[in-house]
Parts: sequence; structure tokens; C-alpha cells
Amino acid sequence: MAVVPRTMKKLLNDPSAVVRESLAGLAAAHPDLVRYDAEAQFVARADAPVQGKVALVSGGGSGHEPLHGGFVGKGMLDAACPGEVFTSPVPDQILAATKAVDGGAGVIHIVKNYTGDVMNFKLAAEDAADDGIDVESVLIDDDVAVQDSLYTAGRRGVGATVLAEKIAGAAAERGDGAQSVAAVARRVNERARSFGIALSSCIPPASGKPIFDLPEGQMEVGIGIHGEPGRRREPLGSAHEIAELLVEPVVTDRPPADGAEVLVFLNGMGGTPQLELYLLYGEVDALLRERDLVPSRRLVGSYITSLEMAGASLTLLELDDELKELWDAPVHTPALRWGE
Amino acid sequence: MAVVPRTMKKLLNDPSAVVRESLAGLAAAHPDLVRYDAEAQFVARADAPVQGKVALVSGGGSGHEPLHGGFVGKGMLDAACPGEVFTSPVPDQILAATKAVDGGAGVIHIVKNYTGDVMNFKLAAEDAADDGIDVESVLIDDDVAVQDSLYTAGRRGVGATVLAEKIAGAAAERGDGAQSVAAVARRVNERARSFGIALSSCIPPASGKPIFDLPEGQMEVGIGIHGEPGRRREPLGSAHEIAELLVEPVVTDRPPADGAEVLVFLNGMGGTPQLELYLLYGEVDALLRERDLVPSRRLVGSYITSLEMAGASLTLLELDDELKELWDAPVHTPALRWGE
Amino acid sequence: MTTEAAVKANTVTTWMNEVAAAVGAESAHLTQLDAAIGDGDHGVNMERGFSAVEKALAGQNAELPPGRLLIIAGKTLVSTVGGASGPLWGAALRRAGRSLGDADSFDGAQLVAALQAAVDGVVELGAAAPGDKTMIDALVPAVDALRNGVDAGEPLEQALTAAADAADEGARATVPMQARKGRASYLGERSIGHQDPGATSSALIVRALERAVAQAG
Amino acid sequence: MTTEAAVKANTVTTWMNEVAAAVGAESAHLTQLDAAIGDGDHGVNMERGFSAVEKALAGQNAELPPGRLLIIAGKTLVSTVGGASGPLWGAALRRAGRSLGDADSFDGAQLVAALQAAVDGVVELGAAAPGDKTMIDALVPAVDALRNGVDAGEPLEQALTAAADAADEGARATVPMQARKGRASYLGERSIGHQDPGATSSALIVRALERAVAQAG
Ligand SMILES: Nc1ncnc2c1ncn2[C@@H]1O[C@H](COP(=O)(O)OP(=O)(O)O)[C@@H](O)[C@H]1O
Ligand SMILES: Nc1ncnc2c1ncn2[C@@H]1O[C@H](COP(=O)(O)OP(=O)(O)O)[C@@H](O)[C@H]1O
Ligand SMILES: [Mg+2]
Ligand SMILES: [Mg+2]
Ligand SMILES: [Mg+2]
Ligand SMILES: [Mg+2]
Repeated sequence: MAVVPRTMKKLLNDPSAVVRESLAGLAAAHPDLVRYDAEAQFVARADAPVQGKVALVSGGGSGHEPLHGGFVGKGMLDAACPGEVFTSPVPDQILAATKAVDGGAGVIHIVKNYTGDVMNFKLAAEDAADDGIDVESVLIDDDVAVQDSLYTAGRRGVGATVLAEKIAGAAAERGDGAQSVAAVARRVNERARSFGIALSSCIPPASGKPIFDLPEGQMEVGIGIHGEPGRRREPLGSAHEIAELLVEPVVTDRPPADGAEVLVFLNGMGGTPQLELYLLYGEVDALLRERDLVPSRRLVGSYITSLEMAGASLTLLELDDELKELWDAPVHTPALRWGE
Repeated sequence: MAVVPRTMKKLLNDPSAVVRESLAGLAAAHPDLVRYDAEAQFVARADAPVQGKVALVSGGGSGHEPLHGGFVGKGMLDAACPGEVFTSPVPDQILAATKAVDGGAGVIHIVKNYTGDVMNFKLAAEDAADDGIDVESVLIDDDVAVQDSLYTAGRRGVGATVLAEKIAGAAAERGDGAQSVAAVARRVNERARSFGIALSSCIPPASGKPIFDLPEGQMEVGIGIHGEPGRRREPLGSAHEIAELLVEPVVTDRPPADGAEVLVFLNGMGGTPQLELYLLYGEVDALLRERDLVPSRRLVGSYITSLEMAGASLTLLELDDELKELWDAPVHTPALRWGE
Repeated sequence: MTTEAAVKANTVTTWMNEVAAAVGAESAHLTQLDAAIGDGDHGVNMERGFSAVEKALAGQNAELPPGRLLIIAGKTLVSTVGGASGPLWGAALRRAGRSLGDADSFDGAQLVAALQAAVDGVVELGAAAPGDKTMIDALVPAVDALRNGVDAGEPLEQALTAAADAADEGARATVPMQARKGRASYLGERSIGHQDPGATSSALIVRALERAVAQAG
Repeated sequence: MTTEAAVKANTVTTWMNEVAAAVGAESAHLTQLDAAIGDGDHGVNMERGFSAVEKALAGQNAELPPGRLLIIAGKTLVSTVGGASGPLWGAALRRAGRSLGDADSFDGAQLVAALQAAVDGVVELGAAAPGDKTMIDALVPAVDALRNGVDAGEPLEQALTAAADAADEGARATVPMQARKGRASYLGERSIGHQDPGATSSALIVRALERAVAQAG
């Protein structure tokens, strides 16, 4: 067992084993909900495959916990394929997970729009097709900090991923077919927008060093979830100012209808205390109501993180009756749990 | 509105308003579960008072979120009285909350054993008695890092608080009388032991400075939950070594019966990523099984924190059939939620 | 003035305002002392409490006897400070106030009795003994010094100067002590080598009383 | 040796081992470049992938033709790297391998064709154009330089030295570019002024080929 670098203030053994050891711990903590295939390197629903149910598979780099492993279970994902920290999983894992949870009704891949994720899931879907499993891929790209243009890899997938996994998971659970499960996931992505800021960097276990240094009194604006710097730096503002900074680009990029009901997902990046996150939620809630929006569903917590990064992201989803019903439907995973 | 010190990497407005603004945000995020009395400064169950039900009131300094406000709701607390960050609440708040949630079946105060908490709750209980409300106080003191002797203020109340609030809350919900609700809370405290370590300090909003500096490669061993330094400093160990460091004092202070079923509560101090916390859980789970203990109930997450402190605490509760039944009973709060 | 001369109600108000100013000025230092062996909030706690006391007393009519004002001050501390110091200082000032009763002025002997009652109140609630590294270690020597001075017939200011000096010395004397009460006791031997924040603020409070009486004289 | 002389299967193994050694030695530097405009994992990714390749090839029988070994290397990268560079380098080596087919040796012209096929594979999968600040900006000039040298009848080592120099230059040339592909593109103008990690590792890979062929010769 390699010794932890003495400078790394982390709870781990061999830094190169952190993902595998963490997944083993997740499975040990939630044996009723999930199982971990250490051989093929994926987390699956304890009762997978569920015959006749459309199966949902997602995955991506690790370091965003509880995403995705914490969302495996009844009413959400059938399997999650975690790559190394901030590194997309490999096609082999994705293929193995796809086969393991296929219940004969088709498999949906929920893929965050990052070059690596897209390529690896694409290769896995091709292999699955060779094995006679038809896979429908849904791309999530809700981050308005990145313009979707020829000059970028396209918008990143961030907070909407959690909402799409929950809502599509509920659709699959109630027996919808592959096409309509994929369709509702895409509808979530179309109706959701996100924006995030960081007050500190995070420390990937491999390097043990912060990815960037943020001078005192500065914040990174327009960040993703991989500890990467944001679009720009600005002087650190008050919670009220930061709330405005989050709300404005989100409602500008896709203005919800006047008086629309919205799901407000205020996400902590990992290192921000709940005391601060709820304070920020109060500011966001007020700003939305000022804009004639009704926060009729709310999710506040650290659900799609960058390790211990301090900061927050806002995801706004314009609801409709079906999306509300699917959001409220029971979910039974390590990180999201309600209903029976 | 005071300007946030430019050096403070926190999401807040006026540092002296952080607790009030955060509670307002909590209530805005969970209007179905809790309401916030900004006048008297407490958080109560949305449907309080519940007539004929024993009411549970807890409280303490803020900065430990989700404790206590996040545990208000059906099956757990009727009210929480948050003081300023790391400062016990004042008797006025506690008295007001006690009156507001009294359903005529008696009120239980769950008090963590800190000089300030004990004194302020005592004064409030005396005032409540004057108003004809009989209050039963339950003291929580599970932290084995502190010897319970004439030379200390006695053992601190830490992780067992969460377990006592959940289990006593379930007892009250099923209709137990005040004496038996208090008795089961005390039984949890008697059968539970805790120990914690920190890899970093935290930053109280009032000062904006870390409470202590931890040199590289060092950890604080035997910490409480107020960002205070621990009993001693040691070189930072691997997750495996730290797991042993947590398990050993807990099972030594109160050895559970061979083959006993235990509730394992591995708590993050706030700034430790889930990736690391679950990895540590895997190590703890294995060490307990080596000792012939059965982790039949598990709670892994940041539930009683010190703001953004990095670190973890272990609480072990030896279960019996009634404690298991009460733990599994439905709970419906912002931070803990299962069953219907 | 001599110990025979009486101290008026407004001296209490002046005292509390002096305390508010002193703990406000020393807030960061008190918090820093508390960060070393506690939880880093003592300065903020005292500042919050005594600025509330200042407000509360400003609203009172000038006719109220000193004892009543001290009781109001004590209740205000209990209602605004929290922590350990809120109930402790609240009890101290209430006990002092009750000991003064409704007399509209007090002399040195009455002041000694009032401060002794305050210390007794703190001990009753907190069960601390001298040497436990608490506010007691500043207050007990202060009251003793005051008593000696008054008994010796010294002028009150002079006796209060001795009391304030004794409180400072008592606070400094907490440095080598190992805490046996309050949060600092959790640190065991690690509490040695740090000055107790509560003893330090207690010394500020005695020094403020000296200034208040001097101004009255 | 001249471009006429043939390169053997074991040259591929040597090449891959040289790459494993090079990215291992440069791992921290590559990760640091990736931290500036990406997510700080490129060095770890390449190291993990090529040490897996080294292991995979060590297990192969000596008779396997070079093309087959490259296909195995490519598949190994896809299965072990993840991220963007895994599929991209996996496609590159598999295409190169297919282009060499089952011949048990290859000459300069065949090497040019194989590396061109590799670049085409990367472009097909990643749709990057020269100037987008990606590995392409190191690989395209390298292949062009190699082709020129081979066409001019230069000895293969000499042509490969020119190719490796061109790759280094191409990598350095990414510094002033604004990224249009991959993670770095999220930074917009903030990506300017940093050298692209993938282009940097690509130059290491071409340099390793030069060394491998030289050792064979
Ligand atoms: N039992 C006690 N008796 C007397 N004084 C005490 C006792 N416990 C604590 N104190 C005093 O209270 C001070 C700490 O006050 P403060 O920081 O405001 O409260 P808390 O410790 O609850 O944060 C200590 O420095 C000590 O002087
Ligand atoms: N679409 C693309 N085409 C070609 N190369 C690319 C593309 N996207 C990224 N790259 C290369 O991949 C490198 C990053 O690789 P790596 O850090 O291992 O993967 P990730 O970006 O997924 O973390 C970039 O420096 C760039 O050279
Ligand atoms: Mg990556
Ligand atoms: Mg305190
Ligand atoms: Mg304190
Ligand atoms: Mg990268």
C-alpha cells in the first residue's frame, strides 16, 4: 500500500486506488441499494437487471460524488460507470454495465457533453449494438457558461444531469418505453440551464495539488465540474450579488414563461457548508420570485461536485405537469431518497 | 449590508446575519417540512404543535448543519434553536420554541454536553416550568476523546445526537409518553460512542480566519465539532490507519457484545468529499467485521459538521430490536428522509 | 471621594457603556484567545451582549436604582449572548443587582457585597474553583483586593484600581493553568500556556468599573 | 540504414516501451499543462495507458507482425485511458496498425502511410483542424516532415529526427492558439498562452519513434 503523500490532506490509501476503494465503501454502506462489480468497474442496482424495464446507464469521471454512483437505485439509474478522478470511463466498463443491467427493454446512456465522455460512450454503444443491445444516447449540455459554437466543444453537461437521471429514471420505473424515456430526458435537458462559480480550487488525489490558485478576494465565474478554471475571474461578491450572477445568465439564455413553475437546483461544489448554501438559496429564491417565477420544486445540496471545491451552481428547470409528477415519484438511492 | 471581507471565501452577506439568513433560506427551500420564526429565532415542524405528541426540541451553536435545523420534521425534531456560529442559543429562543411545539404531552430537550448549551437549556427549562410546561432534558455525551472526570467539563455530545434525535423522534411519532421517549434517547446515548479527527481547520464567518493552522502532513486527533483543536496532533496516516484510529477508542470505551449488530455512523466534518468518506467507510466496515461486529445499519455523510472542516468522526451504536425498529421508522426532514 | 461617598445609578450605566467600549475594542483579541483553547467566539459574544446592554439601559428612566439597572443588564446578557459566558455574566450582574436592592446609591461596602454576590452566582452556576482557568481566576482576586481596600478605608477609586490590577494579574495567572471547566478543559494539557479568554474579559470589566466610578467622582 | 531497409516488429515494441518511459518521466509536466487549461489528468492518463500497453505487448509472441502489435496497443489504450486521449490515441494506433496490415516489416513509405492513417483516425473521431490547439497540431507537421524526408530519399532516422523536431515545434506553436476543441475550449481566450498537453505528449511519442528506429538500425 503506497504511503499517502504527507502533504495531501485526504483520507485515502494508495492515490491510484482511490476510486476503486471508494466504490467498495459505497457498496458496503448501501448493500440494500447497490452492488459494485470491481472486476468490470461499475455500480449497479442491487436488483439489476429489472426485466422489462428500460435501463438507465450513466457515468463519467469520478470526483463529482454523489454523481453518479450515489444515484443508482430504484427510480433513478440502473448502473453508473465511474472513471478515474475527472477522467471519462473506458468503453469496456460502459459495455459491461450496459449488458449487466439490460432488462430487454432497451438501454439509455445519459452522457454529459465532454469530448472524452462522448467518445467513450460512443465506442461502448457501438460495441453494445454489435452484441444486439440497442442503446439510445442522451446528451446533457446545460452549462450556459460555454457558448455552443464552432469555437468550443459545445456546452458542458452539469446540473441538469442529476435532474435528467431522476426524471428519466422515474419514467423508466413507471414502464415507459425506451423512446419516451429518452425523450423525457432530452426534454429535461432542453428546458434546463446551469451556471456555476467557485471560491476555491479542489485537490485531485493523483497530483495532491490544487488545480488552480485563487487569489484572496477573487472568485472563478462560469466554472465546470472538473476543477477547471472558469470563463473569467471577478472580485468576490456578497451572496446577494453572487445569486444575481447565477440567476441572470440562466434565465437570459432560456427565459421561462412568465409565472412558470421551476425546479430550482442549488448545488454545492463540495466544500461549501450548508449554512452558506441555504443562505444563497434564500437569495436565489427571492430573485426568481422577483422575476415572476415560482420555485415549486427545490433541491439544495452538494449533488454534483468537484471534490472539496468551495462554490455553487444553479440549475433551473422549467417544469410541466409530467416533469413535476416524475420528479415527485419515489426514488431510492444512496444520495436521493423519497417516497416508498 | 456590511461588505464581506474580501479575504473570506464564503457565500454570505453581513457576517453577523449569516445564521438568520441561512435559516430563512432553509425554510424557503423546505416550506412543506419546516417553518422559521425569525422573531423568536427557531425552526419548527411545519405542522407544529402536533397535539398529543411528545415534542422534541434541540439546538446548539450553528455551523454544524444539517444539525439541528435539517433534522426538524416528521419522525425527528419538532423544533431546533440555532445559536450564533459555535455559540449556544439563548434561553429565550429555547423557551419560545418549547412553547410553540408543546402538544400537551410534554417536551423533551435534547442537549449536547457543553457548558454553554447545558446552562442555557437549563434556564429555559426552568422558565418553561414556570409556564406549566414540564420539560425532560436528555444530555448527550458520547465523545470518548474527552475523559469524563473532575478535570473536564465532561464528555462532549457529538454524533450520538443525530442518532438520539432520529430514534427518540420515531418513538414520539409512534405515540410513546414523555418518560419513555426520554428513556430511549438516554439509551441511545448510553450505547453510543464517538471519536473524530480533522485534516484541516474551519473558518467561522465572524472572524473569517481558520481557528487553527494544521502543518502539512499533520492531523488533529480527538476533535469536537466546534473547530477546536483536538486532544493531540499526529502525523497524517492512511485511510486504513485512520479507520483504526477511530474504531479502536470507540470499541474500547464501550465494547459491544460479540457478534452485536451496530449502527455505524461515519460522519464527514463538512469539507471531506464523499469519495474519501466512502473510502474510509470501507475501511471502518472491514475493521468492525474483523472484531465480530455486524454493521447492520449504516449512515455515511456529513450530518454533524464544523463548517468546511476536513475530517471525519465515527459513532458506533450497539443496536437492539427496538432501536432498529425506531431507526428504520419513517423520517421526513430536510436532511434525513426515508419511508412514508 | 471617599468610600463614604455614594455611587449613583448613572455610574452603573457608565460602567456598562465602558464595558461595551472595552470588549468592542478587545473583541478580536478575546476571540483569538478563545480560538487557541476554545471555539473562537468569546469576543463576538461579549461584544454582542454588552452592546445590547448599552441599548437596553439607554432606554431606562434616570430614576431607576442601580440594583435594578444591573438586573436589567444581567437579563439582557442572558438573552443575547448565549454560550457559557451569557448565563454566567447574566447571573453575576443579576446577583449584584439583587444585593444592591432598591437603594438609589451604594457605598464601597455595598459594592464589595454586590461583587461578592456576583462571584457567588458564577460559582453556583458554573461550579468553577480558583485555578480551573476561568473568569473566576480574575474575579476572585479582584473582589478580595477591593474588600481589603475598602476595609482599610482607602478611597474607592484607589481600591478599585487595586481590584482592576488584581484582575489583570489573575487573568495573566491563568496562562500556566490547565483548564478544568468549559471548552478549554477538552484540550487537557494542551490548554496550558494560553490565557483564558473569560478571565481576560473579566479583567476588562473590572477596569471599566474603576473608570466609571472615577468619572462619577 | 536507408529508407529501403525494413523496420521490424520488435521496433513497435521498442517504440511503445520508449513512449511508456517518456510519458512516465514527463507525467507531472503533462498534468501541470493540463491543469492550466484542462482538468489536470493528462499525464496520469498517458502514463496509465502506455504502461498498460507495455505490459500487453510484453505478453505477445515475437512472431506477430508490427501492424498487429499496433492494433493491440491501440485497443489497450482505449481500454485503459479514458478521457479524450484514450479513444483518440487508440484510434490512431489501430488505424496505423491496419494500414501496415500483416506485413512482418515495413519501410519508410509504409510508415508515412501508417502515420497518415493515424492522423486521419484522430481527425475522424475528434474533428479537430490544425490550429484548434490539439494533438493534431503536433502530429500533422510531424507526418508532413517525415513524408518530405522519405520522398527526398533521406535515411529514415534522419527523416524521423525532422519529424520529431516538427512535432516539438508544432507543440510549442499551440501556445498562442485559442483552443477550439476539448476541455481547453471552455476557457475561451483564457486558453491562450498555454501549451496544449496533448500536443506535448504527441511530440514525445514521435520522438520515441525516432529513438526506437535508431535502436533497430
Ligand atoms: N463552568 C464555568 N465557570 C466559570 N467560567 C466558565 C465556565 N465555563 C466557561 N467559563 C468561562 O467562559 C469562557 C468562554 O466563554 P465563551 O467563549 O463566550 O463561551 P463558549 O465557551 O460557550 O464558547 C471561558 O474562557 C471561561 O472563562
Ligand atoms: N476533439 C479533439 N481532437 C483532437 N485532440 C483532442 C480533442 N479533444 C481533446 N484533444 C486532446 O486531448 C488532450 C487532453 O487529453 P486528456 O487530458 O487525457 O483528456 P481529458 O480532456 O478528457 O481530460 C488535449 O490536450 C488535446 O490535445
Ligand atoms: Mg479528464
Ligand atoms: Mg461558543
Ligand atoms: Mg467560545
Ligand atoms: Mg485532462
